[in-house]
Amino acid sequence: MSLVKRPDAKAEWFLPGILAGLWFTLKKMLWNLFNQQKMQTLNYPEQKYEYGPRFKGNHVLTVKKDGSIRCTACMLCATNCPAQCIKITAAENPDPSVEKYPIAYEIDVLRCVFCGFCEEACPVDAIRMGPEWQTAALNGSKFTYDIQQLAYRPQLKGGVLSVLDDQERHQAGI
Amino acid sequence: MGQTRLLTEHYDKPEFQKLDGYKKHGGYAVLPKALGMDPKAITEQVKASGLRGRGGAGFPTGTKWSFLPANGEPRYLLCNADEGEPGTFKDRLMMERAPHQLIEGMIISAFAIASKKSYIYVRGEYDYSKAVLRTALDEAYQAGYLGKNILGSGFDHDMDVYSGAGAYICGEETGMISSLEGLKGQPKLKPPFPAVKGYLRKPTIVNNVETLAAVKYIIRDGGAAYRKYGTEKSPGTKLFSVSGSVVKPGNIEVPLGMPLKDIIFDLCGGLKPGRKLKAVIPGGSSAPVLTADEAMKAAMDYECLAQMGSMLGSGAIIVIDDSHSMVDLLQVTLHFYHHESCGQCTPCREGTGWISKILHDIVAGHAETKDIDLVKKISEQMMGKTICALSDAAAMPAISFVTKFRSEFEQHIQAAKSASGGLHHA
Amino acid sequence: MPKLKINGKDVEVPQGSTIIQAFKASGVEICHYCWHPGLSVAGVCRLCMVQIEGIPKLQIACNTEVKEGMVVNNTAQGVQETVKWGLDFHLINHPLDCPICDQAGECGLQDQYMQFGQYDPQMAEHKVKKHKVIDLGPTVVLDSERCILCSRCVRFMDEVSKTHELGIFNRGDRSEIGTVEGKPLANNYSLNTVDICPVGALTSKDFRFRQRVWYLKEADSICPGCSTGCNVKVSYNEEGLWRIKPRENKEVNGYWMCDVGRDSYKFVNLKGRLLGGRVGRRGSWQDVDVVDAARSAGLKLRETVEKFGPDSVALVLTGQFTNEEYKDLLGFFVSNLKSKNVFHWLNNPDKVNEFDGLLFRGDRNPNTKGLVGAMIAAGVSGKWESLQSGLAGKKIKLVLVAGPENQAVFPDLEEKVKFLGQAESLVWMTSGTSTVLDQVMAETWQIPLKTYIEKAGSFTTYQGKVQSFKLGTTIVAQALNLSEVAELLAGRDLNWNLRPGGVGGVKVNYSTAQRGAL
Amino acid sequence: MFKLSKDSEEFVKKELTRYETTYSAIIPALFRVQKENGWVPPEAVPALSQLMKIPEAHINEVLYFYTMFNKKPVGKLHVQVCTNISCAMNGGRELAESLCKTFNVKEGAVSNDGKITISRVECLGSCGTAPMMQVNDRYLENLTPELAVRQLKEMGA
Repeated sequence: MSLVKRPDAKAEWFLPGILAGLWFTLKKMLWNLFNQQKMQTLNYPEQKYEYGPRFKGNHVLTVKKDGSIRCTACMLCATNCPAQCIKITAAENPDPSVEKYPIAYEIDVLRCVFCGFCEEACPVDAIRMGPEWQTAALNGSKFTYDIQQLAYRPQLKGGVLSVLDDQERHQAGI
Repeated sequence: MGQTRLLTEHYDKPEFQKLDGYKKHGGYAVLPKALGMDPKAITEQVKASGLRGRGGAGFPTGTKWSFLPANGEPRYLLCNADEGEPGTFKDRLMMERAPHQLIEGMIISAFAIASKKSYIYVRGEYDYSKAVLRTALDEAYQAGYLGKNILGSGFDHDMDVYSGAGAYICGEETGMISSLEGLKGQPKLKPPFPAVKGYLRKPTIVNNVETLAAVKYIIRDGGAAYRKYGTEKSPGTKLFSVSGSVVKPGNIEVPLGMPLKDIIFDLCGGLKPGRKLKAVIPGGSSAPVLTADEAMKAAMDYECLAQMGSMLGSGAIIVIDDSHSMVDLLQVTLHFYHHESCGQCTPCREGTGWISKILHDIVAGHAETKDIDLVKKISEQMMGKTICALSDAAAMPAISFVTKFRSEFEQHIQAAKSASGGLHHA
Repeated sequence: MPKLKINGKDVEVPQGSTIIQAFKASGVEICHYCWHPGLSVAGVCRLCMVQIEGIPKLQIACNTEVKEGMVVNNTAQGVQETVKWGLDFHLINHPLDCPICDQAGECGLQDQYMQFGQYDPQMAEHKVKKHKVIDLGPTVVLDSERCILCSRCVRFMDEVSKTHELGIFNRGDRSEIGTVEGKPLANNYSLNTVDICPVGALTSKDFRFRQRVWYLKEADSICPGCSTGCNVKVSYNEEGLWRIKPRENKEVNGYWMCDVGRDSYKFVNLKGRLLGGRVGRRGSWQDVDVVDAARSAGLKLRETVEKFGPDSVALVLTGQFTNEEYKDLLGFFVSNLKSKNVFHWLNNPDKVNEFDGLLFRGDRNPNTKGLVGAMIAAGVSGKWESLQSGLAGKKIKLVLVAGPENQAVFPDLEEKVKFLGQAESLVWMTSGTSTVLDQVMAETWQIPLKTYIEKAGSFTTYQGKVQSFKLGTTIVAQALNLSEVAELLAGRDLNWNLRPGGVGGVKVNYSTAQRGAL
Repeated sequence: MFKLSKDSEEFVKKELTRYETTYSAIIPALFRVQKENGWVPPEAVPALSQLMKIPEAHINEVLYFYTMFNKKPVGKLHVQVCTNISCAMNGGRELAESLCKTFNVKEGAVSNDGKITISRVECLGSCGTAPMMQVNDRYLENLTPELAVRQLKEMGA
């Protein structure tokens, strides 16, 4: 649609169109007022949609029983990530039974395509796609999630416990 | 039927341990004769006698000696007295009762292979044997049977006792050589064989105590005379160490080819009262087990036992009666091999441990019937895959126990399962 | 030269070869761990089993000598079954910690399992527990559980480095590699054990956990650490170099290299590199484009020669550059400028002839021999004293210096910078930044140079063997090599098509797409 | 710091020349250390290495390979009960258990008074006289638990 006005175009009456539009809106409003249960839309943000349990939302890094991060920094998620949005820096853990852990784990959610390959690649149940899907932020830098955000954000209430416990596995002789 | 005492003729006389007593009973009488012979003729006599190694493998001794390369390198004679095969205790007897008999046999053998230095490698636990041998060596040196120019023949020979320190694997000849060289007693890769490159990479002959002691009698009476004992292919007499559930356990000397049933029921007084024969291990714990039926038919010589799928081994007869659980005994045996694996070759190092763990589980009732097959499969894969025969030694009893007594293993597993309500996980 | 048949393929090998060597020569795959061409035969992994016609039992290929007319195969069902089980035996007590194991991606167990194993594991019992994360010394960390006891490292210590620090203690499946307290694994060849370890039992402290190997690319090169000229492989990614490993060359380094040489990737990385041209003197430095810097230096150089004659300029060279660069720079300096003032800056004259008996030499320059040869070929042989007197007498106005690439091996750097800074003008070509250089009072052009991995060329080893190498990767896009500098100094233009990044390209080349474009 | 006695040092030096290779002296030297100390402390390895001019790792390999060297302190009476096949059939394991109970000591550990250590070992080559045990360097054969206890008590346990 061109915004340039054609010099030869006649002046038009818009009023009937406006009124038709207002009538349509009024009709829907009235219908919605009396048929609230059948409404097609949600009153976001007061109302929120409930997704299924398998919804792949924001990433969660799980924690061990002692609250430390479960991730072993194997970088399989980063290797598997099609969007290349995961960046991990590994380091030697002072606890020799842990050995390797991430000192930095960053996900650039703006690049993330929420495919879930990372959670599939993870050999130790360290990363999961959680149910959260509201990722709005006011500042671009807030879209790079770090360990603090991924594992210990307030919504997680102290962290999600990993199902794979190294100590238990060692005791079981694995 | 009694014993045929050739080597052990004077073993009941305490004075035989000392030089004077030994000489009284014909000791060191063969040595001058041997030193007067051509060394080659001695080897020929030994070959003619058909003497086979008494340590376990049963390799013809004379043939082994003739493998030595004629390259003028110093040669070593090593006496394998690292008697570790469970069930075997004949060498200890020979060293403690008749050290000079061994020394004389060794001097003759050393002369035959032109060796100037020999060692008796005694297992570390045999403190008394070592002490007796050391005294005997001193006596022999003083009497001029050892050292420079022995009995004026121009032949020099030195002999020493070396003590092991507790490792079954040092009974394997290359393991023993490693140990003597001051290394871990891990067997060496073959080829080259010890006869070509052995102790310190020099030609080396390793023989068992009993083999070397027998050489004396072969030279005394001639090879043909020695052949009078035993069977055609397994000539001579052999010491058998009988242990387990017999009334009179102990060492006996009989000609090879003697029926096993005679040994158990005549010479060793049969089974303990009220017990029934269940199985016999005829050649040390590494030999495949014989069932009672097989045992009644077996003759104790190399060929017959090989035919029955077992072996004469070191001649340790372990008699098992019906009060013992084969599952339990196999577990004990495999625990031993797991403990003694030197850790060099992977199949043996890991396989012995694996089988041992499975058997522990079976005994403890944490196993399933398929684990019996697994034991067999692992064992089969351990056979003949390693540097030395320890892995075979562990695999052979495992295979024979689980095949010949499979129903007992199954019953054990079932019983354990039902006792625990089937709640155990494998 | 006995001939044999391997899997139906005719192979001829030298007398005395073993079957495994014949396999390697013929390119037929064979599974093995403990055998290493540079070490004695241990024969303990029992995986290189082959079937030889006429021999009923399977034999290990590493300890069986080839005989004329042998027919060997490793494809028979019995062999494959044995190899599968052999791998199972290796793996039953091996921990499943590939996610945190540094070897993952280049692990013998992983590779050979995929190639020869692929069985269903039947081990349901507890694994043997051993020690983990054992500090063996300043460079190496041991994980006993991962160790498959192939004894390569122990044999290396006994046979190659002859330092005997390692041993296998205990026996059976309780065996563990280890050092004795008070004698750590601390020698100049310790990291070779990490290379030869077929699993992740021995890991290098320097490289441990820093990268996953599948992110790294490899490039062949020559170690610039000393005049031995070990053949190496450099692992790099878009962030820079991560490690150096030896590459087989029987005539030069065999299969090994020293730990000092392994550090020669550090000065290549961005930190500490000179990223562009700098012109000025103490207190007043200006960043300029490298080409402009070189051009203006060239102007000054030619101007000086015109004004004061060819003897007023001097060229100081270190043994750190390639033969081709020496030829081009000397060609320009001696033929074009007609100057004979060429001097050899020897960084450690008293240690030059030292040798540790294995690989490491006291001459810490890769190409001293090449430099000396190039100077002879150009007919120059400047005595250091004449440079001294020339500088003191102000006869030499401008000094052109091809400074050290690896500054760490130049203990006299500070002293020499001060000494050469006496001249009126200084053209300092170097790859690294230097605080000493920033303090000179002479009018100075700092021109960034490429390091050995960023260029192609050749080094001449102490033996006189010329070894050429190719470009591996580019770290600093602005850097030039001496040939390019010579062109610019002579006032000519460069053929920019040959340069990755182009003239106005990004200062630092992060993009892998342009890597190795030359 | 571990130090060998003068006598032992002399002994080791003599052993070094006794065999064709100095390495052969490792086992005798370690036995000597064990005789002096009751066990072989880890510090003995560097000391021996210095004396014998053999790399520490090689001595340590030998020390850890053989079972007769005690790598941990043992009691005055080191009781080793054979539990291999023939002895197991004749009650070797039960013997070990009952001894542990009688002397109130865990297998392989030193009793509180330092007098006794009881451990299970593999075949000692005395299968015809099973069950048996070795106390220091003496063989005690044809045992019953009661007999074993009595003999050990006589020996000062």
